[in-house]
Amino acid sequence: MTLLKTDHITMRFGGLTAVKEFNLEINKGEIVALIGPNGAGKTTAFNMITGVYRPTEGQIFFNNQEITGLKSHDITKRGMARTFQNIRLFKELSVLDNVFIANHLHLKANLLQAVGGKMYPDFLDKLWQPKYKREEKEILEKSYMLLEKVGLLDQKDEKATSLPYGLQRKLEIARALATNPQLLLLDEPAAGMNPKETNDLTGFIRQIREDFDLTIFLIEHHMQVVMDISDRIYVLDYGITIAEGNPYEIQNNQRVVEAYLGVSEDA
Amino acid sequence: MTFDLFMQYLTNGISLGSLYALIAIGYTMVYGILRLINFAHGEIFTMSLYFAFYGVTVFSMPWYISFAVAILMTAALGMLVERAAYKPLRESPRITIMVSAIGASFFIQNLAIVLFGGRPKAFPNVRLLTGVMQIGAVSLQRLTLIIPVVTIILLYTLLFLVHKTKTGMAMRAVSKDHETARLMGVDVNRTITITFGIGSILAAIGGIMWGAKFPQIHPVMGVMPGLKCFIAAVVGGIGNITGAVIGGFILGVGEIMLIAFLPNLTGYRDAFAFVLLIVILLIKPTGIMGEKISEKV
Amino acid sequence: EAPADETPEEVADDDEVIRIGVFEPITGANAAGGALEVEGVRLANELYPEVLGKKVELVIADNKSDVVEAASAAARLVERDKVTAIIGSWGSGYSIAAGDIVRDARIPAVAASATNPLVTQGNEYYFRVCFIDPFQGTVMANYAFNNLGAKKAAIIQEVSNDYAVGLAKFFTDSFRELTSDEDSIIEVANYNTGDQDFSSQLLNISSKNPDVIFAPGNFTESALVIQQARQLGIDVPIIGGDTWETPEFIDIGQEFVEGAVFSTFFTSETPITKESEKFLDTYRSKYNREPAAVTALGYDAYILILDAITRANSTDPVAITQEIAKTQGFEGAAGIITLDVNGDAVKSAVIKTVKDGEFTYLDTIEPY
Amino acid sequence: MLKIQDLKVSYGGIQALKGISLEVEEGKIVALIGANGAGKSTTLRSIVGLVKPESGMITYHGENLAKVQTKDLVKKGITLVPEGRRVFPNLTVLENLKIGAFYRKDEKNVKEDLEWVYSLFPRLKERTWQLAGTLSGGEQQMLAVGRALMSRPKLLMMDEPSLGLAPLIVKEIFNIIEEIHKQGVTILLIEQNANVSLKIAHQAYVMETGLITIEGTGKELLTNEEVKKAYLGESVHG
Amino acid sequence: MKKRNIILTISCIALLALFIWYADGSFDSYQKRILNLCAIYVILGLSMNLINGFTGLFSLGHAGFMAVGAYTTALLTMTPESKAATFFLEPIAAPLANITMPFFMALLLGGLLSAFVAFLIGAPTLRLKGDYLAIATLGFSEIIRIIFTNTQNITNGPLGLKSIPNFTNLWWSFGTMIFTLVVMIALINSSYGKAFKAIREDEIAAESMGINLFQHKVMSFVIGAFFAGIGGGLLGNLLGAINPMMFRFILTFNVLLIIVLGGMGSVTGTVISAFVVTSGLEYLRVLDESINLGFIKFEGIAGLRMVVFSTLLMIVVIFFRNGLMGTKEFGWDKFFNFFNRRPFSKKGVGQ
Ligand SMILES: Nc1ncnc2c1ncn2[C@@H]1O[C@H](COP(=O)(O)OP(=O)(O)OP(=O)(O)O)[C@@H](O)[C@H]1O
Ligand SMILES: Nc1ncnc2c1ncn2[C@@H]1O[C@H](COP(=O)(O)OP(=O)(O)OP(=O)(O)O)[C@@H](O)[C@H]1O
Ligand SMILES: [Mg+2]
Ligand SMILES: [Mg+2]
Repeated sequence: MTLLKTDHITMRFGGLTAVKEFNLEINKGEIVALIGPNGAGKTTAFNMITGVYRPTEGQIFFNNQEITGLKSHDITKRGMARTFQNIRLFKELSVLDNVFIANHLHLKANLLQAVGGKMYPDFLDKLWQPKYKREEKEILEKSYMLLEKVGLLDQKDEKATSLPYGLQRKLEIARALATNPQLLLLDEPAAGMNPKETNDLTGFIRQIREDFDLTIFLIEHHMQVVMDISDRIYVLDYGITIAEGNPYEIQNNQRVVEAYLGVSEDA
Repeated sequence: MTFDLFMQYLTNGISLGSLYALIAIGYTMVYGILRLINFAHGEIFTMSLYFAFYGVTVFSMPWYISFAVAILMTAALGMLVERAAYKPLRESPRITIMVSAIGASFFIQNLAIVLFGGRPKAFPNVRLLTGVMQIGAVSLQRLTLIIPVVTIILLYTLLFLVHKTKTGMAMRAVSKDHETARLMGVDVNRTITITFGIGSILAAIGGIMWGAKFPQIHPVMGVMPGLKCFIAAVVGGIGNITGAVIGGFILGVGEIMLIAFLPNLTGYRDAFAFVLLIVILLIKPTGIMGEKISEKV
Repeated sequence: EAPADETPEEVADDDEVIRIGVFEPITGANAAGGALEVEGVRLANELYPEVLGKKVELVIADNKSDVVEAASAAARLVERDKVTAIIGSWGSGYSIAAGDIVRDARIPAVAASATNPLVTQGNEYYFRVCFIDPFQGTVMANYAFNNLGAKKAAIIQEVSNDYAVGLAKFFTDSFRELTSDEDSIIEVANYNTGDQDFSSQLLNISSKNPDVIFAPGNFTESALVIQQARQLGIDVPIIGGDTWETPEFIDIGQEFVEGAVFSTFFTSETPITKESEKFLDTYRSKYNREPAAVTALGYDAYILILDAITRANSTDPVAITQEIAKTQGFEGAAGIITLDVNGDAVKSAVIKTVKDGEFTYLDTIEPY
Repeated sequence: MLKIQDLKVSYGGIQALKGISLEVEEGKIVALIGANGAGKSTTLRSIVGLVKPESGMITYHGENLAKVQTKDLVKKGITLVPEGRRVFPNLTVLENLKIGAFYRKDEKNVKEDLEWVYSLFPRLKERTWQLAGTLSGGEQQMLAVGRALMSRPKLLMMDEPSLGLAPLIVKEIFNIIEEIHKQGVTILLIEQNANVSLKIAHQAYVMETGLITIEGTGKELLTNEEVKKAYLGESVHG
Repeated sequence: MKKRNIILTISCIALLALFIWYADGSFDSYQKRILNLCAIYVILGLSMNLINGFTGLFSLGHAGFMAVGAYTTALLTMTPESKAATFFLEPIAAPLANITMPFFMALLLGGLLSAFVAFLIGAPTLRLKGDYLAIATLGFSEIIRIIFTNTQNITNGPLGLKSIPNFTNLWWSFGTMIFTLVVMIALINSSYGKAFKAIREDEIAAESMGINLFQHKVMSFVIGAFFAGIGGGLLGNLLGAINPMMFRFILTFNVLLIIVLGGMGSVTGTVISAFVVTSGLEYLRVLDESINLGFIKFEGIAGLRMVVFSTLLMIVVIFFRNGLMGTKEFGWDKFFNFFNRRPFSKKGVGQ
């Protein structure tokens, strides 16, 4: 079943066409990768899909509903979450708060209920508990669970920026997961990791796909990761889709080798 | 409205607008490089008038020498303010720097009150600049012709400086990233000091023109022109020198024409600048010529 | 002068001294006016340093040309410094802000030059030694109508200044009545405090061809208004109110303010009372220039308070207040003061003009 | 050429470098590898004076660098390609390259070097007039390296130059590193891509949580069991 | 809230109440005025800190909101007679002339109207960022002031209002302060408050996490304006007289100064700083007066106080870049942790 579909989406910046008539189809449960040389338009494609940019042309469908031009918070609400090429955590906030905040979109209590709930003393909870407090408790439990999954529970009270780079990436993923996505978009999750860490990451991605029943769409330059975990791969070059297929097909596609992979030793 | 009357309004508008433009350039210049609203600009402007005033009255210098000295002293003052109030805060949150800027502006204002007294002074009258001419039915001061010319000359000088010289390149680099600029061998502090010096020279030239046109000086006089010229700079697109000039003209001509065509709104004249500002920002959030904020994600 | 952290009790114990509070704008937009009044108060204090055998000490508080600060400054004078009476402030708005405080503390306050009716209205502790705006507005309307023969007047007022707006209003009422013509005010243009360009307002006015322009406002702005009017070729008479009588009005306005006419409190050319002569002599020898009217008024506020203390033969503020209220025919430097039921001085107005770069006496108008 | 002795650095209360010593010999490629957050970038930033060391000594040709301001280092021939590219977004590609040669007065040679950089990165030539801020990540990295080369460095330090680059470009970057090295430039390289960097390095250091744990020639480390396990991963066949 | 913390908080409030009861009876009106001003500045500081410090919106419109609150409250509490007397140039517009209501109602309406104005202003301007937002909000605040100057039949124009009943006393100002404090702490520790902080940290990331940027910014802006309006209302009824010139930019700056000195994003910092700045400025008055040391007498130099004040201000800003408290808070948990010699926890006040 198709989860995400783009129909000839195009993005122009002034005279530059960053992405041209990109057609993408991702089915539920798949792991799909997007590769291509630097500046090919991969991140731009992500940005259009997640509503950061509005496509110049074309349409995007998620769960068979059109989402073209919607604000990114709206899209997230519909079940799509992402990470960023340059990590964008809430820097000064604690690790726990980073994840906590990602639950905000599902909060049912309104502002007054939340403020009232916060003022309500704990020891009266036995008599009656405000709706917000119940929700907050659930959110906290869920956040702990997510942090545990990514192995950050011990650092929950630390400032996000004080984490090493690799853990910041994991926190970003945990934060994205907290929005309850069906589709997770990862922009170069392995960037800045050494081969060992990269290896671990592959396992981690597989793991969360199982645990959270996710569909994953990722950009990556580490061919090892891409070839290992992707079901299908799209290749962009100068904004144009030059190939699409399974890892085997891509590795042996002449155009891809020329434009991107090079004559390979280790891929 | 007769044609003559309209022309009189228009000349007044252009005259006022070019004065705004002149001061706005200084704002934009400093902002463009430092990303800092230099709230003390209005006070630096005020001080230039005092310098010129004392040069003529107390030290009995001829006006042209006194003006030149005033311009240099203002530049020095600007650099001093930068050293004292902004340099120690290079890596601080923006809002802190802004409070320091407002603090500096207060300091100069109050110091001026203590030093020069709160009472206004009359700016020396230079006939060469202020003489009135009659062109057809339109009467205008020589200044009305001089100011736009000075503004345009300064505009082109600055454009050249910022975009075509090495110092200009350094300024633009510093505006985005101090650390990396240092790595490239750019002397960040010196570049910023130069920027402030130039900005203050512009304030001084604007100040002297202002004083010649509106011959009164008092310690808080810089506040309103400061605010309006800052608005002109934002309307034009802050950081953009050409934009500042355009913004200045729009504001000056707009203010005058508003009153000309809607005389009932005279009381709201000062609001015009703000309304214009808000309207422009809503249509084009970075001002008329402002660089598009294209944050890459 | 006691440092601020001393306790009020200690200050109060010291009964060899009578403290008079002076609260004025020393800094901020109206510092010029404040300075002039303080000058007068100080001079009076030098001439009359004692009353009832006690030394009179001035406690000067800056209200920073700000209403919130004005209230704090007044409260401080009353509570901290335990003053017996208060002088001030230049700027009716600041005086109004202090009104409740002096009333609640039952301390008399005498404004020198605050002309807005609201200052004393409904406040039996607030007085003033100057006339009020309704009178001044009427004087100038009369002058325009009778002396200038004007039938159509235009007004350019400093709209953010309570003084200017009030004066314009009273001028309008009076002028309409005199001309028996509801449309005799043909244009009202506004500007804001601190504005420096008035060209479009003036062009609007001149296109209606008035016989006279009434321009109440602060002297700095007014000087520029007149200058720009003349530069635009507008040559009808321009008249205004008491604030114009400062040397800077002429310095800034240069030759353009020649012929400008305004009403004021006092003239040094024809001393009105004995006190005037004393004041003028001392002032001239001390400062070597002519005093401004508000300086004379500051002086008067001080001596009026001293006189009331003598009359009451007591330093009790309430007793002093009662005596001030009874003031009749008191000879001040700026004329003879008789206070009406509101505590406002009923006194004559002086009309002056600028001639050859000097303020020149034209006429004296008695209260109606 | 460059010598670091017992360098300690703290951020706030946390010690990022706990006393490291290393040496870069003239004409060599020296690699610094290690996990995220080990303190590699901090080392480079201390060398150029962007962070102030707590204690320890950094000397360059025997001169103590503690007394030299960051802006004067480039005149001495030390250039850093900073982590995260740090191109000037509001300057064009060309201006970014020119600012790399900011202190140089030899206009003619600068022109030649510009052509050289363009020949190394043809993509930059295509984008001469584009504002650097709108370049893609990879393009920006090329620009950062190109900009550094414009200063004619004697000691070129690079902080993860291959970060986020396509495989082809990564290869190219390493080719360029070797080429620059052949021209006599000494190189201090931080890399996650341990395989390739160790292959080209004469000398290499492994860092772990603020300490240097292993050092040796590139070849030694490539075959070192510990290094293999921790940094090269199992499935990699070099 | 934990039981222990609740008990502690309540006892603190009780102590404060005791103090106010004592102060109300034995302090002189000058001291009471300063205390009132301190409490009002706490309210204003907190409201601005919510917008600027916690949500990261650079807004300089506070004076405008205060003006709306102050005028509304004043007009609704003045008696018809004093209105008639005050509006002596141009009579007050009909429906306003005869309305008088209890202080509480008037204050609430002042806050609500200010919030409504913020909503109208926020809708267009909150799309702007950084300095642009700052200058646009400053512009709106000036526009409000200019409108108030020109609408004589509602605001009495430049003459301002006088004879505003002095309802504000220590009970009102400190009571409102405590209320504001409690609401603010609850708010910033709630999910909404965290969303505000997320926006401050990174707008793009916050939006990608499903936070409706615009809606939350408006929320923060409107709540801030509500409390600013209440602060303004209290101020007006404390002073007894207001006029448009009071609400110039400098008023906004005073509040900004308080939150920057206290620490942007710190509630405790704001409270401390509001008290220090407000009373400190009063103490510096000494400088304007002449000082008599017995044998030698210094003439006071007019304006020196402000010179010293701005110098002090700049020194503090330069040496405590992130303000007194940064984004840190003082709270019971931290208090006890400190005494148990455990490392500080990162919890907020009263959590
Ligand atoms: N906001 C923008 N304004 C102008 N040009 C842009 C903008 N964003 C991206 N571009 C251009 O679009 C092209 C594609 O950029 P994009 O970031 O999508 O590349 P990418 O495939 O993600 O590359 P990389 O692998 O290096 O991250 C680049 O040439 C870039 O210069
Ligand atoms: N500005 C800073 N403030 C506080 N801590 C910092 C700062 N910069 C770095 N650190 C900390 O210092 C340690 C070393 O960081 P450094 O950036 O040198 O590591 P690195 O080896 O370069 O890692 P990476 O591979 O992620 O670039 C890390 O724990 C990091 O969190
Ligand atoms: Mg990308
Ligand atoms: Mg690093």
